[in-house]
Amino acid sequence: MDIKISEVKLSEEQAGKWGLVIDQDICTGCQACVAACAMENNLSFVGEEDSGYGRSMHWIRIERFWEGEYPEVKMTPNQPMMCQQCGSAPCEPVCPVFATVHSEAEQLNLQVYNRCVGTRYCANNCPYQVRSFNWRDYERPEPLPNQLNPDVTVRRRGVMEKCTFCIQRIHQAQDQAKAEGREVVDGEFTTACAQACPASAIIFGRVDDPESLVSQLGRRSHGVKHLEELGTLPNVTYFKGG
Amino acid sequence: MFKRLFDWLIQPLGLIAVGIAVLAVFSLAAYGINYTQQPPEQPIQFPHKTHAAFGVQCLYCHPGAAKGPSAGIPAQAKCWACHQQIAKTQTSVLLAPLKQAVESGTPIEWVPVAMVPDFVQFNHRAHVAAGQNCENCHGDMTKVTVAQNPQVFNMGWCLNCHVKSAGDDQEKLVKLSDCGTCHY
Amino acid sequence: MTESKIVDLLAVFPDLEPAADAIEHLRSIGVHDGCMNVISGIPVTEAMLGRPSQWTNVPRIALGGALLGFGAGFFLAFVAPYLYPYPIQVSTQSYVPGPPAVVVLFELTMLGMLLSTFLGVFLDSFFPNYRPMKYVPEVSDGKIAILVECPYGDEMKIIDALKKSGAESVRPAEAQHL
Amino acid sequence: MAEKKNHAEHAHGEEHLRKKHLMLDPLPRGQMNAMVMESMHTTSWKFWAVFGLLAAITAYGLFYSWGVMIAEGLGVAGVNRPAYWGIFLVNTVFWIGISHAGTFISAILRVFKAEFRRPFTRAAELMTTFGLVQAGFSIFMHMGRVWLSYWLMPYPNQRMLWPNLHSPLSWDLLAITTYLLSSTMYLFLPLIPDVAMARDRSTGWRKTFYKILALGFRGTEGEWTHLRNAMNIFAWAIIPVMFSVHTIVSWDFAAATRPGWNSTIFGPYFVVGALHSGMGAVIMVLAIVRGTMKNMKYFIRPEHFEAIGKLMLIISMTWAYFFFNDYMVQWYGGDKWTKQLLHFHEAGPMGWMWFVMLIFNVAIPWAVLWNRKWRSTPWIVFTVGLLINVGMWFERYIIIPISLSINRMPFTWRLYQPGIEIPLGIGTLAFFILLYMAASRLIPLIPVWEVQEGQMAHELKKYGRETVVTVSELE
Amino acid sequence: MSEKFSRRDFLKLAGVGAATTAVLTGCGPASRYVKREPYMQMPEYNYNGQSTYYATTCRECAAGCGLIVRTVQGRAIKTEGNVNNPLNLGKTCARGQATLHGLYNPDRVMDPLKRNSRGGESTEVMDWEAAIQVVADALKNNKPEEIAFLMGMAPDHLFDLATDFANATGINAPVRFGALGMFEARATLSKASENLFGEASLPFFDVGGAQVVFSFGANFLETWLSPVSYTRGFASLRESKTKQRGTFVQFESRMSQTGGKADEWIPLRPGSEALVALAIGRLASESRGGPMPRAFSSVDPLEAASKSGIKLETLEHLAEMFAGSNNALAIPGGAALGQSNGLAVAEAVLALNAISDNFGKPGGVYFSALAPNQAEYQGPASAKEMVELIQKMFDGKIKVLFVHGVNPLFELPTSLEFGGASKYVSQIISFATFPDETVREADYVFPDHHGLESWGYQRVTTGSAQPVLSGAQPVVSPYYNTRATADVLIAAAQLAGGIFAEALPFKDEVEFLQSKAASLMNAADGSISAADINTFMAYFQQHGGYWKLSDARGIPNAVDVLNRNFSAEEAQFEGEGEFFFVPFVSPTLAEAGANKPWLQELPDPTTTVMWNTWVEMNPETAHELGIENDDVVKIISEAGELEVPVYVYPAIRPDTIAMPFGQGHTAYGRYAEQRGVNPADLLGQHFNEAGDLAFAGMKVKIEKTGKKQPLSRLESMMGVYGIGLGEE
Repeated sequence: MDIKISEVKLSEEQAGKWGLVIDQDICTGCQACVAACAMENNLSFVGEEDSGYGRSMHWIRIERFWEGEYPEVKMTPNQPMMCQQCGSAPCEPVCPVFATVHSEAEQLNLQVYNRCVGTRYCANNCPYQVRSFNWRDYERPEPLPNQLNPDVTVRRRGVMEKCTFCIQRIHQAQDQAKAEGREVVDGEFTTACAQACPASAIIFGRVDDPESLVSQLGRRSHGVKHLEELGTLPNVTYFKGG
Repeated sequence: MFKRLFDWLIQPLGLIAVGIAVLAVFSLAAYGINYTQQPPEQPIQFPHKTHAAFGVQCLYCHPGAAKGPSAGIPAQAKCWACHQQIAKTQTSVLLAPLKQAVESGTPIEWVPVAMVPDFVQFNHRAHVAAGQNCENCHGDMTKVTVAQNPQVFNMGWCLNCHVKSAGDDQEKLVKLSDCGTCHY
Repeated sequence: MTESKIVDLLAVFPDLEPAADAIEHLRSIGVHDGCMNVISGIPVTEAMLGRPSQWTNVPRIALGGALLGFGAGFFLAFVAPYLYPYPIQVSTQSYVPGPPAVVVLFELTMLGMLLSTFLGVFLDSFFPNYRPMKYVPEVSDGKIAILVECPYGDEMKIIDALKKSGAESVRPAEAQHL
Repeated sequence: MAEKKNHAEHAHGEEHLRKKHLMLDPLPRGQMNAMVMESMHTTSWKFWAVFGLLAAITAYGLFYSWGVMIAEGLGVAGVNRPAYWGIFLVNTVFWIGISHAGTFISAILRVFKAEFRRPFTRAAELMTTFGLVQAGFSIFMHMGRVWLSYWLMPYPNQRMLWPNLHSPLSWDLLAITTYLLSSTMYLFLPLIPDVAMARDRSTGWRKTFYKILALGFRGTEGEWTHLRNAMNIFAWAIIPVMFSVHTIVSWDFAAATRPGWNSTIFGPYFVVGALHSGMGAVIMVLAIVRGTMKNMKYFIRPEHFEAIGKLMLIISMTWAYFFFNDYMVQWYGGDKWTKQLLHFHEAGPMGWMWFVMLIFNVAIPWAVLWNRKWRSTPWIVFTVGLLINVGMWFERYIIIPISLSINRMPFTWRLYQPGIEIPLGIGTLAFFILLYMAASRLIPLIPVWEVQEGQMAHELKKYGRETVVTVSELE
Repeated sequence: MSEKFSRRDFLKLAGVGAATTAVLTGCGPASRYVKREPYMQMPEYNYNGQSTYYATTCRECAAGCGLIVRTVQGRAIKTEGNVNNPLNLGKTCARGQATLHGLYNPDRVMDPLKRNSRGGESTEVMDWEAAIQVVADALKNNKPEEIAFLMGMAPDHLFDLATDFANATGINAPVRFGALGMFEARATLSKASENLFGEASLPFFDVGGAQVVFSFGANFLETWLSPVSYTRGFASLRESKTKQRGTFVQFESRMSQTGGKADEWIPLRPGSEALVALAIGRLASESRGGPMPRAFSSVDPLEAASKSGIKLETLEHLAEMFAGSNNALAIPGGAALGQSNGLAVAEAVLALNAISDNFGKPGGVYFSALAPNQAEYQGPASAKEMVELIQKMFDGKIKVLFVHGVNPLFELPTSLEFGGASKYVSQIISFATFPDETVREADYVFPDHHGLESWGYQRVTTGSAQPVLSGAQPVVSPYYNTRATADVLIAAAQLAGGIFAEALPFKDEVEFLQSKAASLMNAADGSISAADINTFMAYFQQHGGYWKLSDARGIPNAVDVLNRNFSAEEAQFEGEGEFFFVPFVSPTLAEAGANKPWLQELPDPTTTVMWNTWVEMNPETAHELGIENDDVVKIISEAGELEVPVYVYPAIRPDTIAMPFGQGHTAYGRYAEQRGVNPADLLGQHFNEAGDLAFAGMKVKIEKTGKKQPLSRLESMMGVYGIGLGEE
């Protein structure tokens, strides 16, 4: 194939395309996002033993810690943790078969399930520990498979998976917008977690559009990007609040 | 020279080499046969040829192709809408399953031939919108009776066309060749 | 050439010294160095026997293999990333990553070199070769055998020379299955 | 010193002065050949009992368990989040480490003309090849979809996809493949003359077997020249390959953005670690071979153990040096996660392992190997070698699953408990021994021609009052 | 691939080819053929591969959140909140998301069944004609007063149907019960409201509009009343463009998830809530100046401090905070009300609101808007009323019991002896969708559709300013051989004839719904209106219900509140033991979520435990008793005993232990059965003055068992608690 490729060089400051803003002050830790994600993305449930052994398939988890001791004990603000869709992701270069690559079109970290051979190097190298591995073919007895989302591949054993920012919704919105001859409007669609969140603590949108809601929220002064010091260029901004 | 080669070939190592070569040729042949494999058995020997000859448009029976991801197999009610007015339907042996299905209210079990694997998220609409004709992928239906798959829908085949249609447009190429365009 | 009778002898010597003497002797009666071959159970150098240097292609083949390996590495490291009809970006690394390319070049060069060295031995020595050959098994017990295989006029003279130099036995060489 | 006293006592007896490890008491070559042949032919019921047991363990531990794991998924193993890598990778690194000894002994010692190597080069090289086979098994076991492992190989395909050469795992594949092929070839080349010797002394199926393996080698000048040239090239070229393999293995860890892993010293540290465990394994194998196989007491002597023991001591010191280097820099860096990890190594639930590692890898070798008598005693060095191997296995266990337990997301920290890895690991060990046992009865474990060549090259010469060993420049 | 398409000789060859192809293409499309059944008659609004969205109502709890369900080719794929529904404004909780795992649960009741012996496994499949005959016979062959309906808190339309039916025929008025209502202490709230404001209504607390929120035990972010709506309120308490970040203080002995979000968590001694509330009232009034209201005058803050275990300074600081804001709000709820003095607590806390006089003002206390078509607030039965029903059963006054939407054998404490009483009922007919414990004790089960397969409506009792009637419609056709209970009742009534037939003069459920909705058709201020009922019902289904456009919350009449006397009595605790026992509803499972695998897999928000029950214990207590995480302890109350593993929980009083309610099923499908324990088994027959169960009014003993049962946690014990990291 003699097709020319112009080498795309990413600059350090390059903004991503899609991003999340998470307000930990109003996140109540209710797990609605976790359930929504599971339902949208065909996540397997793994049962008591495996889930207690660090094998649960949550693409998003809500972290909380404790500060102080009784009676001055405080629960730290709930911290939903999902793939940060790094601009410079440590998980990508280590995959020997290009199963996790950077999407030039959507500026996301892709996980190509059918290419994955299961070395799990990406998960080791993910500073956020947000990748889940299909340790087994987890059973979904009939008729539970009726619920599976046809837009999302059902993963089998031996494959790594992770949050995709609901890329199927991104594609669907873009496809719809294109069919109608317009651009995707901010807020036209959102990820499953953001859509479910009763407190609206998760907001999804274009971070490269200064007018979008996420950009506006992201410009508030006290936002934090986790482990930014590693140079991962994460696309999720956290507000601890308080 | 030839004798030497021959001598070498009858050595055990030479025989192994011969074996590998034979196996390779055999596999290639098998692959070739498989490539042009027979279509699956269908409940009705549906003649696409005949329908196309009557001027029935693809999108009449498969309207989903212009509207969404799946082109779809028409409901038997759609078949019946025309066929109940055609006298031959009552008598034809080939059409008996249709008649029976409609009368008994059981669905006809078709076997789709043009399939992509589960891990490929294919959308007809985008392809139709981009000006692709049905026959570009599905072959000329005016020539076939039972639908056949003219090519293996593999990734190289998809990509070839994607890259070609992007042409010099870098942005389009990036969009069309992104892993995440089809795999998620 | 065709008129001359082929002398085909296998002489077995108990040690290195007599063998070296025999070679000298043979040479003196006009047997060409190319017509003699020494078979031994341990490597004896040409210098020990006073024989001309043996030509070997192994280093050249190794070099060629190294170049081929380097070429393969170059292809993988520098060409293959541009063969994609589409850009594959990982992290912010460039398509042709520098340090990893060095690793790939090194490994494939070494692989090419070592594979071809190995093959070189096969090519140079015509391995594998299971046809009948002229050989005496005693060489592995420390004997040295000299194989004379040449068009030559006087067979007796050669046998004489070999015997005189201390050959334990001299017999017509016969190819046999090893 | 005792040495001096011996001098005085045996000033006249040449036989007492010879360096035994140079084997300056040559037997007739035919006899040596016969001894080696005999050692190959001799099997007792004990041999077959052990062989059968190991075969059963291999069948269950390696093949059946692996089949189960392929069918069920990696869930039957103990890997989890965050310890995505477990004993499989520990074993991979361990076996690659073992494999380093063969190359070290036969290539480095050959290059440096350390003459005492001759009798046991093959025994060590066999370990290289068989060790790498186990490493290969271990690394393929570890893959989630091993049936797609061919995707790691570069080959033209309709997807127009090549492997990702950015990934240390791709380098691993290249390096391990290169090393496995090279070491197998390097094992094979010097084997040809010995197999030819065996061919001349065998009948029946063995004759056919050796005939095929000997490739028609006679020992002509040309054949020897090509062989020697090739072996020379191999001896030099395989050394950088060996170093590269374990360095690249270490990059699997060092290139990752993880606390405790991201260390520049990992390359040499791993190489030395590999040699450490490799030499330990060599000495164990030699002790067993000497003890169980017929006629081996002639070829493998306490003096050989003594020489290897010295090497082990040096390597142990080097390992300690690198370990301290790594520890010091990580400790001084002060990164909170690294600090947490170092603390976890020592005081965590598996802290005992950290101390055992140091005792086995440093304290015991230092305490034992300085003594010439002790390091000449087979059972002592065998024990030390065993402990070093345990210690080095612990070292890898600490670096992989234990270090993986601690990361930058404390919410996910979790311990690793091995599952089916245990039968699989035992399976690789059994398979290694099984292969070795089979090989010991199929190919000459002693490179007879090399020993004979050495014996020819060495001589005793008297300088003044003393008789010393000299080596002629044969090669 | 092979046997499907050809049996020719070259098959073997092709097999090799297929393997090659599979290798070359990476298991390409050629490797398999499947059969597809197209629609027989495609709905015209549907295209292959495209989603259809239906509005309906969530039935996981009784709050009545609107859902939009995405369906593809007749399969329900995903639930989202209905953006138009004023209650949840497009949001859902985790249970709403997981409702699909109920719909497609492998353990649903698939056919009408007759159980051969109560409690036994063996059943016979019936057909629906026979089933309806059974119901008709039950109606005909018994005196009306011997027939009773026991119903859940949802759906409302069926309750209305049963009520109408009962009123017309003279059978017992249907009793509604739900464990959520019991743990929310709804009866206490409405009773307190009646006592204070003269109206037995359900108060609504405008958390979002407040500046300072004091919650006494109300776990409004989890399961309390309407968690989605209250969470929205909480979000605007914290993040609002128009005002400062509000402060939130939670008073409870065990930190709930709601308490975890509080700025200050005050671990008061259980039972002292009323005292503390009044003390804060007193101190706040002092801080505000002016005459001391009579309500607070008799309280001694010092005594309150010592009895509650809160420092006086803390009380003063809290009082200042409360007094300092014009927008302070106090909420009573949850465990604070489930004590012997629960009513007093509710009254005292409600009285606190009088200090900032927030009644009927933004950020204050309202009466929940009554749903359209609703004349007055109707609460579910309190535990006491359930005891009355159970007594009737014991007395043999009830011959036939119809059960729908509730699982009394699981949800009611064992000590209330529903199980024992049911033996005196000659015929129990359950309409459950899932084979729960009550189904196992029922003679017949005539399964209702799942909520997503059903018609109906649900009145929104609280949470929305506007009156809302959430509408339900089937989003998929019934998966199993189930039938709507309303249809069964209507058909049975017709079959029974006489007054029964007259009482339900409908063709089917839909006609009944139309009759109920008819009055809304042209009502003023409605979100939809139509000229004819069919159009109206179409709109009703399309929009997911009907709601008024204006705020209809009631304003409590609180003139006299501060001049009343309030009891500062502490609660009485029953049982011998050193620990206060606080059961709470699992925020993820609630009372009926245990059969949904993904709800089981959701970590509990506070402990991150999945798939099990635990008991929470203060680290200090655990240390003293020599108990570690995952040690199984025996908890003994006067009513029973349980064995349960310990979760050492840093935010609970040392004299208190807490357990989640939601697990411990003995039936209810493979994901729920034999998993965890049910804390209701420990609860005794004790009630507060309003008749609600004093579920938090027990004291229990703890015994070590020496067993260990590791709890499955999402969190890392090492990373979060430093357990197993080694000594520093």
